[in-house]
Amino acid sequence: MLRREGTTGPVLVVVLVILALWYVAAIFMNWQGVTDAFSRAGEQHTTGEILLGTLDQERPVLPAPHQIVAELKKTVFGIAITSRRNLLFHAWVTLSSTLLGFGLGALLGIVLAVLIVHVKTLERSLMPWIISSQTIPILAIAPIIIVVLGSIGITGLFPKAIISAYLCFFPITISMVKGLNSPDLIQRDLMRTYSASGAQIFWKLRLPASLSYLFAGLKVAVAISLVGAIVGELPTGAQAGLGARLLAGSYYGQTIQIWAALFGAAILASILVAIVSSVERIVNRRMGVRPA
Amino acid sequence: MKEPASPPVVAIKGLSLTYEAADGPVYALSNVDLQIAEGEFISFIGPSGCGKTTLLRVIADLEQPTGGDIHVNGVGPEEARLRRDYGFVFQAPALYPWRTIQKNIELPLEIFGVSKAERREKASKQLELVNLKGFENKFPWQLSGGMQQRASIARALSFDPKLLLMDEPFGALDEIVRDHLNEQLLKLWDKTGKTVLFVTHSIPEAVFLSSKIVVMSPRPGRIIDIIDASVLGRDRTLDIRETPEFLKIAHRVREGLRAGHSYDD
Amino acid sequence: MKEPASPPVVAIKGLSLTYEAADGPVYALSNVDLQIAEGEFISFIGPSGCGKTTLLRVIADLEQPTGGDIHVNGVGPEEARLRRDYGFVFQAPALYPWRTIQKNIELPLEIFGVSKAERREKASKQLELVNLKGFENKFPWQLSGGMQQRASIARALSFDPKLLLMDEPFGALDEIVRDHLNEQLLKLWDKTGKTVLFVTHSIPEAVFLSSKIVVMSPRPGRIIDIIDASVLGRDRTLDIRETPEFLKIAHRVREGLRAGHSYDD
Amino acid sequence: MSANRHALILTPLAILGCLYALYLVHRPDVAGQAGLAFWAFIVVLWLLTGFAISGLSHLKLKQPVARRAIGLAVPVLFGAFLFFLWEVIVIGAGVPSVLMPAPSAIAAKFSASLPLLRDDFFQTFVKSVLSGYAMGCLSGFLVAIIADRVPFLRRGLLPLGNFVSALPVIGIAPIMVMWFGFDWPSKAAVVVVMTFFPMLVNTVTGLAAVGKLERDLMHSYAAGYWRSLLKLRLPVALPFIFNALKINSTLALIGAIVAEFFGTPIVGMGFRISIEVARMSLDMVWAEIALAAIAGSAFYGLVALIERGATFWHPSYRT
Amino acid sequence: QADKVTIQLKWVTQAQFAGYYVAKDKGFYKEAGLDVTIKPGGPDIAPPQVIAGGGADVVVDWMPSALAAREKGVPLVNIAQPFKKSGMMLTCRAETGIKTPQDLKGRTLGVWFSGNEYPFLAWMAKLGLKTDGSAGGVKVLKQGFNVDPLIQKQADCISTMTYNEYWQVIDAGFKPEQLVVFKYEDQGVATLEDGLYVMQDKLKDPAFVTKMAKFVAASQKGWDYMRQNPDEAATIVLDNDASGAQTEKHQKRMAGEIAKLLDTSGKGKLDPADFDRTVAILLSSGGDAPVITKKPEGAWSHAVVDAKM
Ligand SMILES: Nc1ncnc2c1ncn2[C@@H]1O[C@H](COP(=O)(O)OP(=O)(O)OP(=O)(O)O)[C@@H](O)[C@H]1O
Ligand SMILES: Nc1ncnc2c1ncn2[C@@H]1O[C@H](COP(=O)(O)OP(=O)(O)OP(=O)(O)O)[C@@H](O)[C@H]1O
Ligand SMILES: Cc1ncc(C[n+]2csc(CCO)c2C)c(N)n1
Ligand SMILES: [Mg+2]
Ligand SMILES: [Mg+2]
Repeated sequence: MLRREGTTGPVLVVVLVILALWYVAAIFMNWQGVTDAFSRAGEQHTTGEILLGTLDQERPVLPAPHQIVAELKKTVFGIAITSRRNLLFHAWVTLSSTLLGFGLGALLGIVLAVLIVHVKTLERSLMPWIISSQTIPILAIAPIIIVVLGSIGITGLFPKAIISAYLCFFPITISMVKGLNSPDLIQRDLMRTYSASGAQIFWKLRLPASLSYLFAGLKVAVAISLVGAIVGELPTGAQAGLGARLLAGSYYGQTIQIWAALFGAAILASILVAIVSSVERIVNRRMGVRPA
Repeated sequence: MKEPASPPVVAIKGLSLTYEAADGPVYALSNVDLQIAEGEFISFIGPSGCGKTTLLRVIADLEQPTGGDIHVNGVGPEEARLRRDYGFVFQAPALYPWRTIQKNIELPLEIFGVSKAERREKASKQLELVNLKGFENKFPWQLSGGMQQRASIARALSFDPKLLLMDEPFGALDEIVRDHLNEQLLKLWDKTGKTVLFVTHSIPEAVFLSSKIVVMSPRPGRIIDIIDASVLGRDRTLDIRETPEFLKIAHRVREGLRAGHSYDD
Repeated sequence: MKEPASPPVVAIKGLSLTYEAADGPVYALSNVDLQIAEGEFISFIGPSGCGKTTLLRVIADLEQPTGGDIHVNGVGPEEARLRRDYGFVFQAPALYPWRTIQKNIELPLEIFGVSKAERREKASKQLELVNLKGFENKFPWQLSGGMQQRASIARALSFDPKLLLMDEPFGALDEIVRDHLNEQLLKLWDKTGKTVLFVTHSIPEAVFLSSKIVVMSPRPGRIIDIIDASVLGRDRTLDIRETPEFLKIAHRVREGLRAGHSYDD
Repeated sequence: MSANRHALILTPLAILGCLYALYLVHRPDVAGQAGLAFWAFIVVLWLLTGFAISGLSHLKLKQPVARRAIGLAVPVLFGAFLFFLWEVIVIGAGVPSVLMPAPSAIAAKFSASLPLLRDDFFQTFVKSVLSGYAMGCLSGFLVAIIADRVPFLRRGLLPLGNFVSALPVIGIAPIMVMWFGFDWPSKAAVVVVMTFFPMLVNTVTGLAAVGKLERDLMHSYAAGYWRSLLKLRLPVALPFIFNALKINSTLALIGAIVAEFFGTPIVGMGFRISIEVARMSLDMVWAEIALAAIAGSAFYGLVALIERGATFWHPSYRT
Repeated sequence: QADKVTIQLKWVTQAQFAGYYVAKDKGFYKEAGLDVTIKPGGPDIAPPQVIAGGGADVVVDWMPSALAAREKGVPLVNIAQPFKKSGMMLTCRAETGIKTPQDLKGRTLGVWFSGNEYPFLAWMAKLGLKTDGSAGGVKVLKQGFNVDPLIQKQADCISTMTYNEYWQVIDAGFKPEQLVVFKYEDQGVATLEDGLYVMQDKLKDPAFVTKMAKFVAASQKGWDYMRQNPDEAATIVLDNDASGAQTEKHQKRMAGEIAKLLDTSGKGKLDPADFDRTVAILLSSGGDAPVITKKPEGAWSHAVVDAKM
């Protein structure tokens, strides 16, 4: 236990196992499609040729990993970065509404949590409705939001950001409320004995105690806000962004393009989560959190 | 050694408190009467679970009594709390884990709006008193249990309250440190004329420190005996513990405790 | 009172332990040598933060020493732990909040696969010993600090380990209960021939209970003195506390403590 | 306590006022052309209701029954007032119903379409959501245990888990339809993917949340892995696991509905929403949304109720 | 200074809307004194909703969905109809043995919903096939965005457009002879597709009518240009495709197919006979939720087309 073991080795092994399984699955799932294609073409082929075919289809049921990598390479490095065909361009479009939405959502989430913890009226009346708000299927109202906002002249980044804010404030509120209420009775009693004001209790006790919860919420929220931005890109007419790539890929049955966009989104999300995690680590160090 | 003429610091009449637990009520305090004058040092002693902590918490307005009357410095406990009339040392250290020891001790001062330089100075004085010099920048989990408890005492002393409520503050300390802190506390009390309410399990400690000792019965906590120890004078040294007066009072406390107790096998 | 001929229960040689903290190492134990024979009752006494808890934890295989050699019942601490050679009473109660007191006390028995009826019976016996009858079905947070600590003692005793490691088990108890439990513990020890390692801050308690008292110095913890108290016999009653032998040993312990201590103002 | 008694008078007053406003707004000479006086009246009602609700929630009552009644009344009144505002604004300002129908229209549509709603509910909630939720949560939990048991896997799987959990479902849905066909299994598959990772991550965190001393105790008993899992780590992880169950209860419904946008047989809540949007039947769309919200909230409430019973000992439930 | 016009398309940027993009790129709108913003559509954008919310001045929509919206209280009026013929068809795999519409009985069919299902329902009503899943009818699936259900054999037939999805099936490796297609035009259930619609009350404003007249004329110029230079038009569409997902090959082919559907005689003027036929078909679609329940009045106007002439 004294030795600190890294994660690179295990991750590598697990990735290799997944890749192997993936290839097997790709062969298995694409087999029928390839044999169908050959028989439609009226040609006879050996098993070996079919095998190779499963890993090299234009519209596979499950693209092989190397096909996705090739597509990513092609759309990221193979095309000028300013071009609309470059995936980075779309990633940037999505990222900008993600960040705006995340910012709005985090602000809303934290403010709501603070209000809920401090204003008794809101704790009782707001919480059930906040929960219900999350049971509304967002994709169903996304077009309505886009249209309604569009009708009052708000277009572009903002409607998408609103959708991602709507999705991502929830985990932040929930975990922040938990965190703000997390100090033990005795820690709160101490503040009572000082007859500390609500603001002092907030800044000196509740907030520091809630930070670890807040970061847990932020990590979930940043990934969700990306999902929100992507959802928001679907009904805007698939103009630009990773969501547009997904949709266009789906519309034209370009499985490889869908997967490439999916991976792009996941990579983007991982980067965002990693950024939040490193901020968390810095904060933890400053707060003297006991290392695990 | 003037007899206090001022109104009582704590005046309790017919106080009782019942906790409502899921499986029925727990009678923690029942019909407690008590008057504490300014400048007294009162020890509470009684079997575990008898309601000592509860009584201190009621005085500090951390628990609402279910019956009876209580005044602190002539006003209700809530008002007294809002006036910051007292400092409380809890049974557990209750340090904030994200603050260094120094910062923990400065906490009440920060809340009272004391300037940074003054905070630093006061904290450093208290750190010295409880012998935690050199641990200013450690976080609580890096300290032993006893060290944490000492930090929490320093925290309560830092803002120099007139009334000190201490719930077994020295429970986790070794005898030498305990003796040392007993002496320090006594000096402080004598010098500043603070009123101290002190919960302890140690009979010698109670006798050594107190001007009055309150002996409580097992649950529901009632007061069995109030023993005046002012005969020992205010200016005590550790060796009075061998004097016959001391031993006599200690004996009376022990008898009171034993009387209320259920074990006498 | 046979002299133990069997191999030592605990054999420690040149033991040291350093905690790596962010702002530099903390030397908790340094070059500790100790041999404990079967059936002994050893008390550890020393200033707060000197490494008593750490030493007990090393013996229990809860902490890895950074140097030196340690054997428990002739094997490494890990093997001893895996053989369930000891019971540990921690400085804090560490009861599981989702279990009732009864269920908490039954926990080790459950883990060792004891049948339900037997568990019930053993737990009930221990509940009686620590005077918690009537609180079986309460949850830990419904009990006072001292009651929780008593429950944790009952838990450690429930499975009747040959070696008992107790870290200030009676710290939060009042003197009467403490005396009672001291007597009970001593009886238990005498009757069962257990080996007990006992951390305390109370000199009288240490002297009353122990066959040997280990006095430790402030951090880095070293052993300053090992005092044999077997002259007091195994079959002690509370009144031996007034005997000259008792007072002599207590004095020597106090001297040892004071010598290592930094306050002597 | 008496300071808030006024709420007991204000509340009925506010309710009466709102009812009157509702009557007013539906009068042909007000609907769509409400004047300043009307809006001023609404603002007054707003303030009145605000005071009433705030007073109610601060009431300290002795009887547990009354306390529970107030606890229920406050959110209900609050929500009812939101719906009242919605109705009054939509009708009063004459917002076109293809943009935003009034709650009364939605309610009328809802009660007129019960058989259809029931079929959609059965398809989406009972078939897709419940099965997907059960499978997703269970597999997330099992994988968490396996990952916990095999530290190598934990270190290898968790970073990847975070990676995969960032996958947008929207992208997965068409793939799942491609793999599992048009009917509910593909929706259930989307739900499985969505619920799997919150459960995995929460369970792993919960299993690691055990205090040092509590763990040391088990260690000192030389308790084996499974025993200390069962007796210590699972109870400690329980609040985290319930957290995931609660998050998932809303995620699952959203996931299933969204997945239906990418191909379904001609029944289901997502199907209905998507086709009715195009048919401009926004009242039907909102009836389905209302159904989703009711079902989701009830599901969440049920999980929360079970949580309260199972983790009664947690400090957040003690007062 | 230029008049501002916002047009909401029915679908994503593709050669189906080439006329508008060409008119914008070639400066036809500018010449007419217009500043036109083209908003691409998407799967969940309902153009009537956008225009009702004031998000556009004019929308491209299919007549069934426009008439449905009209009955729901969005008074849309057709002001021009550049598309004469319907491009909708049902495409089946030949191996399923389907040869005539009667063979569809008991089959699984992919159908586009979202307002595009009415011609299909009318057709099935005409064939006497139930669509609610009961025995003796057809099994209907709500088809997603692509042609996978056919390739993956999840459906026997799917809806395709002559200019789009059909070619995706071909690209997936099917030979034309391996497919059986039923064009709605041939089945007598063709309804009018991409037309231009505005809000009825706006037509009372002569300035608006003039503006729209300029717009329709300039758009028509764009369509004419596109018919003559389909390849260049496809390139223009590609330049305007922000998603960067469209391929040149596909768009060129689409432009060619679209050209076949355009109205070459009437210059975009709606033929009332076509309107009546569409209405008749929609009225016959039946079911418990008919698109329209009565013959719409005033749903089209020649005012704009005539104003420019
Ligand atoms: N929150 C609570 N709910 C129910 N019962 C409680 C609660 N807090 C304390 N009690 C009960 O009240 C009684 C008095 O508790 P209290 O903590 O005041 O005892 P104490 O005298 O301080 O004991 P100790 O010396 O062990 O600290 C105990 O029997 C305890 O079980
Ligand atoms: N996890 C840790 N990291 C760093 N330092 C630690 C840690 N645990 C304990 N220490 C330090 O090790 C020293 C010995 O601690 P230990 O808990 O053994 O003391 P103790 O003798 O039991 O004291 P007490 O009587 O107060 O319980 C202390 O100075 C403490 O600050
Ligand atoms: C979900 C969905 N709904 C409708 C259509 C039909 N549609 C609307 S515009 C247009 C022309 C584009 O080729 C087509 C086919 C679709 N494809 N996908
Ligand atoms: Mg207490
Ligand atoms: Mg210790």
